[in-house]
Amino acid sequence: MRLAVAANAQYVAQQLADEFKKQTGISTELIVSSSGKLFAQIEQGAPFDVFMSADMKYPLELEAKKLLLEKPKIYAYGQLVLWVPDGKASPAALKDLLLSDYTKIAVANPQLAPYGQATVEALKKQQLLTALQSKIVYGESIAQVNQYLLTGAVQAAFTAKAIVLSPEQKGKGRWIDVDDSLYSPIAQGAVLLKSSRVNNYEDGRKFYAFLFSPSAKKILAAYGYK
Amino acid sequence: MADLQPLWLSFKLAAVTTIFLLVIGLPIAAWLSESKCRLKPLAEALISLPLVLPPSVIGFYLLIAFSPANAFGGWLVSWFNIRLLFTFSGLVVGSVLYSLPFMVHPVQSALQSLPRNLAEASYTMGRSKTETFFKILLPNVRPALITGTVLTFAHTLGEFGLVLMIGGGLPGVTKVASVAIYNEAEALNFHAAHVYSAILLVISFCILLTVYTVNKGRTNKRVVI
Amino acid sequence: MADLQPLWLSFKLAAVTTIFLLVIGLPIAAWLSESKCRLKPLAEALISLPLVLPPSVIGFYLLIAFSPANAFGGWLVSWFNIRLLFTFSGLVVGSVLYSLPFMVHPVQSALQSLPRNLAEASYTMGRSKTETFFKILLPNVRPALITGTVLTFAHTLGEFGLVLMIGGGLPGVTKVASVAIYNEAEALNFHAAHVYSAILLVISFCILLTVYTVNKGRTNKRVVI
Amino acid sequence: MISVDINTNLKFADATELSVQYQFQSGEISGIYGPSGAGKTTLLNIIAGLVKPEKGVIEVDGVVWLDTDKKINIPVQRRNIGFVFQDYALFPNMTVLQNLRYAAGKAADNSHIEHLLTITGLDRFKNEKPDNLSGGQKQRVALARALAGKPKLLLLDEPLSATDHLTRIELQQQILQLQQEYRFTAIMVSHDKKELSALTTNVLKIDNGKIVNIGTPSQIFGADRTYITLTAKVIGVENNVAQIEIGDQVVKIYNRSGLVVGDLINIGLDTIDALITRK
Amino acid sequence: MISVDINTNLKFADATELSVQYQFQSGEISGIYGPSGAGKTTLLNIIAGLVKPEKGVIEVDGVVWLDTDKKINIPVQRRNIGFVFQDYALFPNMTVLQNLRYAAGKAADNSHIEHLLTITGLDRFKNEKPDNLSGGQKQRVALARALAGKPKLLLLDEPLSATDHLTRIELQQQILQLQQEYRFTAIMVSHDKKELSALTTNVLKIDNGKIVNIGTPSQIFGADRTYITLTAKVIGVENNVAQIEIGDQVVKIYNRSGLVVGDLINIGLDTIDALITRK
Ligand SMILES: Nc1ncnc2c1ncn2[C@@H]1O[C@H](COP(=O)(O)OP(=O)(O)OP(=O)(O)O)[C@@H](O)[C@H]1O
Ligand SMILES: Nc1ncnc2c1ncn2[C@@H]1O[C@H](COP(=O)(O)OP(=O)(O)OP(=O)(O)O)[C@@H](O)[C@H]1O
Ligand code: MOO
Ligand SMILES: [Mg+2]
Ligand SMILES: [Mg+2]
Repeated sequence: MRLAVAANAQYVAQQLADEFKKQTGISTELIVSSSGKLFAQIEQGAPFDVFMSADMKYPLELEAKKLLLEKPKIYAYGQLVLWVPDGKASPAALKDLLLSDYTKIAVANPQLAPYGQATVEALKKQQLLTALQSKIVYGESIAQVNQYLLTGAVQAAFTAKAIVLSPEQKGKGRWIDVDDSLYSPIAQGAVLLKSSRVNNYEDGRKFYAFLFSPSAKKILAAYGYK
Repeated sequence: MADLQPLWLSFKLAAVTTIFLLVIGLPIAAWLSESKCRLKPLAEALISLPLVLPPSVIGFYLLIAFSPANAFGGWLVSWFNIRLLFTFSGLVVGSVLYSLPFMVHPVQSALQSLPRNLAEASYTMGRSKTETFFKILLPNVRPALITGTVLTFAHTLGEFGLVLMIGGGLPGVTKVASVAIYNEAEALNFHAAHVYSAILLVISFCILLTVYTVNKGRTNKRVVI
Repeated sequence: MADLQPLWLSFKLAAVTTIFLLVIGLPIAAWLSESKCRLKPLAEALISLPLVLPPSVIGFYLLIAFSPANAFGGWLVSWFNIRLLFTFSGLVVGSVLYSLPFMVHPVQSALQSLPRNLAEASYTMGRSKTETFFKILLPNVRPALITGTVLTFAHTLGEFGLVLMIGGGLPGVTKVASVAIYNEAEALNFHAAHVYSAILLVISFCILLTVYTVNKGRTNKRVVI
Repeated sequence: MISVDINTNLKFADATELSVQYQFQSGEISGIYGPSGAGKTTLLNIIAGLVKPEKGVIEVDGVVWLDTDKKINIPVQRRNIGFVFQDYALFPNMTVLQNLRYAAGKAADNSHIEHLLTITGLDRFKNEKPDNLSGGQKQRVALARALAGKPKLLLLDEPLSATDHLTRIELQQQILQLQQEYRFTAIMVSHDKKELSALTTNVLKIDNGKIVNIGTPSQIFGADRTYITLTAKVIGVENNVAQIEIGDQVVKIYNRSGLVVGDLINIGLDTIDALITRK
Repeated sequence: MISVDINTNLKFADATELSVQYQFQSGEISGIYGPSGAGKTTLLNIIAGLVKPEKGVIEVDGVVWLDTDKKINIPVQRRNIGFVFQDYALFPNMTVLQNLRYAAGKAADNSHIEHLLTITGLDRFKNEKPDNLSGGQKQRVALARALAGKPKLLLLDEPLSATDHLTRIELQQQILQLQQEYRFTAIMVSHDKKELSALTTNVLKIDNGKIVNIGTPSQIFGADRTYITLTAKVIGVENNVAQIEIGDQVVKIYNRSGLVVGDLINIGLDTIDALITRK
């Protein structure tokens, strides 16, 4: 069965797929891309079964286009973190970003990525946005923001907690939580696609059910999702 | 060890696209090089036009065009049962469209620079335009033909935005090396991305080096000292 | 109404890149066309190599190279105070590297097909290699020069992956039209995306059509009937 | 018979009109003579079908090749011609032999091709590409190639101008012989009166696009009155050279016509470019 | 004096050696004569510096241009030469006038260029591109262009082969006149004995890459014994044509040397390509 997944959730999706296989013996192909691209492809009949988006905008849009078998459901709430590379003292608060240590700060494009939107919201609330404006560079997605940080192109990045908690990235740099009162919740929706009916309907439905099962919840929580 | 299938797919796509472009592009180049038709500049401009939009945007528009829900895509399915979305054939069609100018323009410009009486001499020998083209004109623009072929091949290997958009990155079907590298890089598996890139570069480099070495010593310059 | 700044940035980037490539690419093409050096095929292969990787991957490697945290990028900053990440200059450097083969190869292959005694005749007149190149050789490969220029210009307009990677999408600095179109399409603002695409296409089409119309009637074919 | 009646503008510099009405004899070699820029090459191009005149009719042995009024225009490919281009137009991608084979087409007659290579002295060079040949060698390839397809109509645009004296005379003989063997019709542009005198039965003299004189070579060139005729006696023959006695002077001539010792001959000499010294 | 002593392989077909040792006189026109493929063009290319011989020395008026042993090799650009290429090598992107201007360089002498255009009869065509010219017109552009820069050394590779008789003779006169005016040294390849006789003071005859004869034109061509000399009287002069009487025949000659009525002259005629008819 084919699982289309937004880049921020790619690690956890892999873990979920592994667990799903253990339980049902059904293997899962992951197609990782940005939510927007996946949306456009699904709209034109891409042969995916389940789509894990980074937000609720695309799932609702798909529903409006009558491409779903069920109403979209929220599988997790994403958490925003501030990530800095090794060798820098971790900032105690967001306002530390004003220090000259941080020449460039990566933020996901708020127009496209829910994490970017949350970042802007948080910075605004702390009245830091204008002061930091000249330092900010935009990544197309959370994934690019991460690349900017790991390649040393920027000295700080706002990313998803799921990234820094993943076994793959654990221990790289330091991070602090962004207080979740500073931004509206990042609701991430998953959908069961109509195209699944010609594809792997049974398997798709099973995975979709599994995604909202307690064992999946546990895995999601381990990646910092609420 | 990295999965080698995306690399194999990439080379297959590049090869098939190049072959198609030789078949389609050369007649177009031939026509453009000798046509005095008023519409010629229009045709030339149209051929270069796809370059102007980013591949992912072209891909987006092709996605819409090829969709069975829309007129063209629906027609393809109902009349020929051809599906171009999320299939290898679709990638070929997209790449052919996008790389067309890389094949057509270099060959066309070289043909235009040939002395005209080469073709004329061949005609006096009773040879048709087609035969003249393949036996006389084309062999005499060999460097340009190689340029066109290499640019097309390399560019298709490196094509990404378009392929991702209309291919959907399905493993074994449309997930070519460029998509795989991109995915690995997005997953922050820089090591895997480096490995893919390195293999792609090494193989391509060997191919390119072979082509250029075989083609060496074909300059018509005398050693001027 | 769409914000026109990205379009303006795109054309600026394409123009600057094309100019740089004329300056850098033509001498390289000249050298390659007449060199009998053993390393020539190597140089030719190297020039084509960047094409093989998707622009976004090239962008990724440039990101690593230009990053102030790394040797080269750090050296650029500390010695020359040049920053290539998230700046317009960086986009130019990247585009120049990536589009190099589009300028070099067509011109080189055309130069190789020129009769050698054109250059020789010019030398007997006491003219230097440079003067011969610009006054005799280049004007006689005009179609190829136009091909190279058009391919470079159009391709840079449509460049996206690389620009996105090392540009950082800064409005007015590095957010070119291709990025803007992409963003709008991903944000489901299809209308804005269509408008940008349409403007880009129409302007480019006019430019291309003008170039090809002006250059028309330069075929050396006689009307054979 | 090849009857030509055409009118067209020579487009460059000043718009002179090329206007020729003439009937070339079939199975013979006709000559075209005239100054540089007169329109000789253009006329051959029109007969070949490479250039279309604004107005005109060309009829070859009863078949209409061109009639601008009736919109008839047989394409060059179907005219079965051989053409020696003034600038050779050899195919650079093919060796000498391949050039000839290509011209001969599918029904290539190998012994014919070998023969052509031999008489043009190109045997040693048959595997060379044209770029590696000297000027005269290239021109000989162009001649051999035009003959390779055994054309019905041979159009020769100064086919021997780059060859040396002896080669030239030998090739003239060979053209004559081949023409007698295959009976093709030929039209030859040349600046060399003696060449035209030796090969052609009639000459068309054009200047500035117009016919200025028509006739046998001796009528045409005799009218210039630059010929003197002397009487001589053959006193020796050796290969294709004959020794003759004119008054008290003994000189050599090229023996084209199988002279034998003792023959009395008339010898015509052109004085236009004689070497003059005051006494 | 241009002393040439070179050895090199003619690379194609069979590896013949081109081996020439000769001293061309400064301020005069020398000729090179020999069959097609002998190595004439290659020799000019070597003197010009366009081809480097395997071994050799070239010294021009005391300056060493080439010495392969001492690794001296003055680049072609600094040799101050004019070159008429056998296949013209005109610049297709430039008009006739621009071709000449380019050759003349910065110090272009406009009246000189105008003069060259006039004597080569190219005035009307000066704004045409070479592709629009006839064969003979192109060749005349090549000649004018080689002279445009007032070179010290002029290398002419069959510079008049595509021109008609009268043009040819006129241009020969013009070359002689220009040479007398500017006193350049010239080396001319030609297949035309009369041309070499009229223009050159000495001729180098080569065959198969080797010198086979050296001498004045009459020594070289006299040795062929194909010349007869007749006595004649000038009976009329009109422009550049003279009428002469030989025995009872009256013919025209080209008046190169300012003959006047009543002059007695010797007239040398080449019999090698005479028109022969049996009595
Ligand atoms: N390709 C061409 N297109 C148009 N006009 C031409 C072309 N070539 C030559 N002409 C012009 O037409 C006239 C006749 O040219 P043509 O080549 O027929 O002369 P020609 O008699 O063959 O001369 P030559 O003996 O010098 O070869 C010339 O004035 C020339 O400028
Ligand atoms: N570009 C070249 N490279 C190598 N060899 C050549 C080249 N051109 C000619 N040759 C060979 O060298 C020999 C001499 O050629 P060259 O051009 O010097 O002859 P040429 O005396 O000028 O003859 P022609 O009177 O026919 O022009 C010929 O056998 C020819 O095949
Ligand atoms: O849809 Mo994403 O996770 O912002 O790339
Ligand atoms: Mg001609
Ligand atoms: Mg020669």
